[in-house]
Amino acid sequence: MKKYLYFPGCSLKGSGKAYEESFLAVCKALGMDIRELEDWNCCGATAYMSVEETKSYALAGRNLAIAEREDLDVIAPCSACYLVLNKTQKALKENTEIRRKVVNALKAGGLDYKGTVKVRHPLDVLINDVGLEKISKLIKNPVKGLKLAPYYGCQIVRPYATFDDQHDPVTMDKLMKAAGAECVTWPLKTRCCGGSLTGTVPEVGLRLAYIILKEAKKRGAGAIVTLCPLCQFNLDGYQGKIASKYESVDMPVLYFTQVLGLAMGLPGSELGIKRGIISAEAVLAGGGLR
Amino acid sequence: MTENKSKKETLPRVGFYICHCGSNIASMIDVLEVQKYAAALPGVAVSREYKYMCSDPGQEMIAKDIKEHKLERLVVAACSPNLHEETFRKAAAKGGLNPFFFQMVNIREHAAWVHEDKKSATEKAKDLARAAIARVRFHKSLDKKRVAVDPNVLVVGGGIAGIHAALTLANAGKKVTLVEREATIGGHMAAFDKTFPTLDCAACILTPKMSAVKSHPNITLWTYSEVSKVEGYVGNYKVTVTRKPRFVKEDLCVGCMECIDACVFKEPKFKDKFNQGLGKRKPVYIDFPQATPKVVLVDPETCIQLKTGKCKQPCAAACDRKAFDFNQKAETKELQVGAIVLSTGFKTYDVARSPQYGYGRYPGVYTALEVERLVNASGPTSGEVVLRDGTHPKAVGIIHCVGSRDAKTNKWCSRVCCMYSLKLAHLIKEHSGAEVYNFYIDMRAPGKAYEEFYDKLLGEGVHFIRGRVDEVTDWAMTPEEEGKLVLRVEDTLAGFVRRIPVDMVVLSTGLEPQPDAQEVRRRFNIGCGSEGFFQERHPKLAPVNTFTDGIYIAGACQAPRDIPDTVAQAGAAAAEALSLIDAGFVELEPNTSHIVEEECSGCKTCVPLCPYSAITFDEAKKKATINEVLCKGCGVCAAACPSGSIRQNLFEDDEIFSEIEGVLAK
Amino acid sequence: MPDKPKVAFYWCASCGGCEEAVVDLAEDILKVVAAVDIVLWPVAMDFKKEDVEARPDKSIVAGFINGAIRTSEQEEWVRLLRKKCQVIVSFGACANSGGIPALANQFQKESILKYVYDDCPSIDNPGKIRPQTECVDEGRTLTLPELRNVVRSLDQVIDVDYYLPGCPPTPKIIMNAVLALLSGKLPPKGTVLSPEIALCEECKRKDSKPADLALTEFKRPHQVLIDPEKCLLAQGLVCMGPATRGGCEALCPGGNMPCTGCFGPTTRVKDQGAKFVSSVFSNIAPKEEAEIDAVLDGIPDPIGTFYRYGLSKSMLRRKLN
Amino acid sequence: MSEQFEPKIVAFFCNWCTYTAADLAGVSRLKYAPNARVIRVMCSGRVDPQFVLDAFAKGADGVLLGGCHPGDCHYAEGNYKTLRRMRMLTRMLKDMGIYDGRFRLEWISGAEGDKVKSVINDMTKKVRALGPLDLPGKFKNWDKEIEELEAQVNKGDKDKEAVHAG
Amino acid sequence: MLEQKVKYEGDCDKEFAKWVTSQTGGENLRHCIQCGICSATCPLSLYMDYTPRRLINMAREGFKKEVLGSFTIWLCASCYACRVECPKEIQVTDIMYLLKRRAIEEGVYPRRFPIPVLAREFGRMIFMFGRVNETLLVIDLFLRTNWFKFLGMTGLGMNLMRTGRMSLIPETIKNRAELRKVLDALDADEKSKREAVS
Repeated sequence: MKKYLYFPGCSLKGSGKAYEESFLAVCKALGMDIRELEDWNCCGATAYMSVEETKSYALAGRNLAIAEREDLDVIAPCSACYLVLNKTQKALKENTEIRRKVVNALKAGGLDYKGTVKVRHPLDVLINDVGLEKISKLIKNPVKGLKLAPYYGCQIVRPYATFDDQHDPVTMDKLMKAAGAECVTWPLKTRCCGGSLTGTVPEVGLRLAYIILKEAKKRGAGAIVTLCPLCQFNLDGYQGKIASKYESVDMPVLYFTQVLGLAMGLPGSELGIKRGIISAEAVLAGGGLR
Repeated sequence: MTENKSKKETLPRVGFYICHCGSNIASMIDVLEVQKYAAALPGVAVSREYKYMCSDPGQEMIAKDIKEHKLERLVVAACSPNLHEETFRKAAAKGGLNPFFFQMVNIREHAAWVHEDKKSATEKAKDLARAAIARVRFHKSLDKKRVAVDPNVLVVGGGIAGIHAALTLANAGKKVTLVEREATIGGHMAAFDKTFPTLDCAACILTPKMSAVKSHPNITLWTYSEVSKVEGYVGNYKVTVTRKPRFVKEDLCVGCMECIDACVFKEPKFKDKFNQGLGKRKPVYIDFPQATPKVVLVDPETCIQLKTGKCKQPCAAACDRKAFDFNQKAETKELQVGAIVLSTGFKTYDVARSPQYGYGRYPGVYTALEVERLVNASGPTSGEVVLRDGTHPKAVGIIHCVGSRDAKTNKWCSRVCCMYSLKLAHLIKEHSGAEVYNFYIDMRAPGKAYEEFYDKLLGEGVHFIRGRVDEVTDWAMTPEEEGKLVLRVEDTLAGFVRRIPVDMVVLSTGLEPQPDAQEVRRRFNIGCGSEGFFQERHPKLAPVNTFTDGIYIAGACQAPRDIPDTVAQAGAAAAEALSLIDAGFVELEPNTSHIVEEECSGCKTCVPLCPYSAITFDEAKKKATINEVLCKGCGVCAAACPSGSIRQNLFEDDEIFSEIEGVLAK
Repeated sequence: MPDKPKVAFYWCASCGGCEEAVVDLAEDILKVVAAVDIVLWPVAMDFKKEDVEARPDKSIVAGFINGAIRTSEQEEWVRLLRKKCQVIVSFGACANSGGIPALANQFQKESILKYVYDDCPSIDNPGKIRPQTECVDEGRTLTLPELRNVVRSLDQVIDVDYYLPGCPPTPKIIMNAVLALLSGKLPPKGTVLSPEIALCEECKRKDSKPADLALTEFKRPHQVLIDPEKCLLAQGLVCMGPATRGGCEALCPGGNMPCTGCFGPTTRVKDQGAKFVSSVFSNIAPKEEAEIDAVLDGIPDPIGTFYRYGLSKSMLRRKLN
Repeated sequence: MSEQFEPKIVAFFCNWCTYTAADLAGVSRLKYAPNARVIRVMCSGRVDPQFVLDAFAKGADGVLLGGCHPGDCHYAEGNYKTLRRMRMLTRMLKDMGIYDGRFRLEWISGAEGDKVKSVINDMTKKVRALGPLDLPGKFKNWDKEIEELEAQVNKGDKDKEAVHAG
Repeated sequence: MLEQKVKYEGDCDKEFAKWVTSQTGGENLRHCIQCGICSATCPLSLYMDYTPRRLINMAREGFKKEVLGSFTIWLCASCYACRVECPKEIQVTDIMYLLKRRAIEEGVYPRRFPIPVLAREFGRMIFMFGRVNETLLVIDLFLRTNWFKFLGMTGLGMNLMRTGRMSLIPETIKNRAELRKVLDALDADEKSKREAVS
């Protein structure tokens, strides 16, 4: 089976622990050979782009350079990391000036980058490399009766929608259905959750999160399932404030890897189920799960 | 002017003329310098510059010089030979010189207009002039071959363009064959309800022309047929047409439609293409009451007899004319024509490519063409605006530019979608009394009485919101949005974003080339622009001509265009065809190739190279020969002849080698 | 004895085959010998340069020179002969267009010397000694001819009156030429003494050539069992016949070998290789670049194949450095 | 000379596509490098490899050949014949020391005036970087090696006596 | 208080427009047909003082002061919806980035938005540790901007603590020297550029 490098990014080591735990657990269960990128550094996210353009490229560049030594695909579960690494990849390919600067800078650090690394998202890998067929085989206790609102957020499909549709992505839906869950159809799959604004300009961010939570509930979802630590944080972490500003939604927000793990029969403790601020216990119980 | 004393008597006497073209050339090229330079070149007897060489005085000057200075060759440096080569050949002839002792130098399109440095542009002009002067020495006296033109014409495509072109030609007494792919002529226009800006009903103005086609003694109408092959050349085209089987004998059927009633399917249950799938039809059907020819046809996909062979065939029984023939096969016909008019029309943009507008996902979303049928009295709802779910819309949004003015779909403006959106806005309002919102980017109403029509709509209280709609969604933010389709758009004139709930959305789709435009243009050996519409010979001066003589284009196959312009263009195409036919003959460029028999070793290299089978191998002489009437003068054989035994007139080796040396020798 | 017309034979960079060709005239040679007085023929008799120099200018009726020109000595000799002869006949492919020796024009002089004197596996030259053009020995200056960087055809060095094509010219065309000279019925200067029509005209296989070759691969003679009747091009062999002047009566195709073009092109063609390429490759089957390249790969050495006898007279003359 | 080297490019354009495109570029007033000299042929298939070699031999620094896109030839298949020949010619040029950048085959349709501009600009830039080819000059230099002797022989000086080994 | 809305040509800075189009991402600026789909698709345009469309037009007309002073650029959450929808393939998101950078350079941005502060802190933290610790970042951010807000957030803090999603020890990379060399090299490159210009 193919080998992969894993780029966690800062969030998966912090607020997104559950994502890392569940993702790695699922990979293990699928028998994937996956190794954390050695001495990786922060990708720069979107914030840094607005301070220093070339520096943020160089930051991502360092990771790519390290990865290139191994000549393996890099899996970046965090949407921001996925976008930034891909964006850097593209910039280095297409913009000679940026390439010159960044490559020289990397050389100064004793690094070298040719531009051969492929940066991929877990969804892409699970669907296109592992394959639904194999995954379905490993579904021990399908999460019957669990009604989910698959929420992709922005930066996975935009602007570099390499493996899914920009307007109506479906890869996560497929996985969730394979896990036995039911998926609501709703138009907010890729609408922005507020990103870092929720922290910096709460009055704005909260509303965006609220809109998404409300619509999901309206469509009858028992939980939102997502693939981005920041989305999860915004939708899960701020429900308290949302309750006091708008109304209480009480909507658990899971990572798709958690649902997949449960369906594969992995214990919730290994999947960080309890790390949700809005508890998913009740919903999952409904889905015949503990 | 300058007389060149030091010219060698051995060289033919060349007259060189350079044109200022007003300031077009003179502003970037030092005309006098080039004129002086040329005067000093060997063999140049006369060298002159003039403001407008193509003008009558200019041509007179040439003719006069030829006589007075005994010129044996002529070189004119001016614009592109594609524009004025003929002009100066005539001038040469007027002076008594064989027109092919002439060479043109293109210093306008290829130099003056495309360079910014006068010095280098002038140098380039000198080089090109020197090359032409060197080359023209080798020119030979040639004659244009005359071939008779077949007076018959083929019109391909039976939309309003084809219909008008065919009638114009037929009324002029020409025999016309009109070939249409569908079972009836009429094209898109037949599906329209009203036409902008006059709002007269499409059928009322179209159907008389359709029946005129059918009944015209000079028109042969072949519907349900396609051109499969085209051979020959201007004035003498051989065309092969494939006629698909209708399983009904066209000459016997009178269109009584008894068979349709008799069909084993009691109720129509198959998608009705003519009504954009909004209505249903039976396996045996006729597109619409005024279909021309009024002949039923059987759809092999759905007819039980044709699929299984096990049907009682009540249709056939019901036909007292015994017109049914379930064994009918496709037949191929051949015809000889002198000219061809292509009016193959357009295709509307496939809205599936814009999923954000929810077509197919939300039943309330329609394409403009569907709405044309919906508001049409003879349409599936008899003109009542009823939605797929049976309700009547209270608010309707019309989105302009769907699949137009967008790098992700089609870059071009579809030209008609503003106007037909206004028309549909009016009709919907009239038929349903709903609130109508038009979402446009720019309002384009440049035609006669078009702006007035826009003004009328404004007066009717239709909302006009300037902004491109982002998406059509059923996601409600407010109570009044519940259960509605919400359009999110920036009202760019107000400067803020609006969400507008409606019951019905109309997608004003753009116009595209026919999906098979590429194959068709290759079949007829014409060009396409980058966007895929047929390429006219000149955007302004030859809008209905193509680069292949004798083939003309009309209507939306050349670019998006409305009915008035289409009809005008169809008339123009017919006129071009007429002027070709009534001349009675065409003169072929003499740039054909010939084989020098005593030099040919009979190696046959050239034989397979000719795409027109103009080269044959004479088994008796064991040498190849070229039929100069079939030869179109590409010169491939001349380039390939391994013993240099093939010459192409006007492009002989000596001529090209001297031209090469000419542009390089300093 | 009566004063018979004097003729001279000389050889430059050549294999000696052309000399053989003269001998191949068989008994006809006797007629020639009887008719003329040979005043120079290094391959057969002993003459010294002084003897020739001593003769008055234009005292020799005809000089037949074979071989390409690539050393200073050859230049000296041919210039001398140009002085002494009324008519100079360029004899054979090497003199006409450089011939096989001209293939050296694909390399730099230095690389050739280096190979011959240093790198060639069969050479034993530890001191890496190279011959010098000049050295002093017992007070006498000895010189060796200079090796030129460019191999030239005869007419690139001196003015030539007639050309006899071929590697070597066939007895028949030699005899015709000699008789023409003796009878004084001379064609216009610069004429190539051979038909102005390509070889296919004379080829026995001509009729077996299909109209459309549509070749999908090229083979080399050792790779196929050659059909003795069928057109060789049609068998996928590179036969230069269509681009080569006739006159040899298709000897090679007759001997089941493709024509390699030694007679050179017709006068209507300036560059034999380019013209042949133009003809034969127009007719190969594929349309896709990759497929086309695959067919071209069947010809590993295009220059050596299409310019085997003519590199000196090709439009580019030699490889650039 | 101090000013930068301006390459001479000979361009063979087919009448129906590339030549027309060049006209279109003119009508659209697109500006491009003045280095190319266009020679008009009816079809790129008329271009004999000899023309390309001759252009180089007569002093061209680059040769550009423009035809209709594959499948679009006004004469059905002329451009395929061109493609086949020129693929081989390119190999031969390489063997003779004239590298890819100097000879170029481009498909430019009648509608692609902008492509005429970009191709000519790009080729001019690249050939300028390659520097002059100047075959006529090279031919002269090559022949220097025989001129000296020619001179001697012509003035017929006898005193220089050469002794040849073998 | 009435404010005059007329703009004089003197009010705009054509160089600024040129600068924007010269930046990576700004190339297509001039092709905008003002269709407004960027604003329509933007989830935040409802809070912006100028919609993205208006900002684009102001930028290409050179209204530097208004553009750099607008909330709009700070409210962009870089969700790239506009970039995907734009019929003229204008890279709106990247234009927002380059405008933010310019605004920070020139020290002009609305005080009430702490985004620049966050961005700078983010950068500083990366420079120090190579990785970012969200918790510290957030605390740091609020301490520098708005105490009150921070208190408002403590509830969330507790929750994060409870679910073990918050740590107060910054993660660091081993090879910090290497990373620093890389970033310094870029500063040097910039510096040499400026000197070359002046």
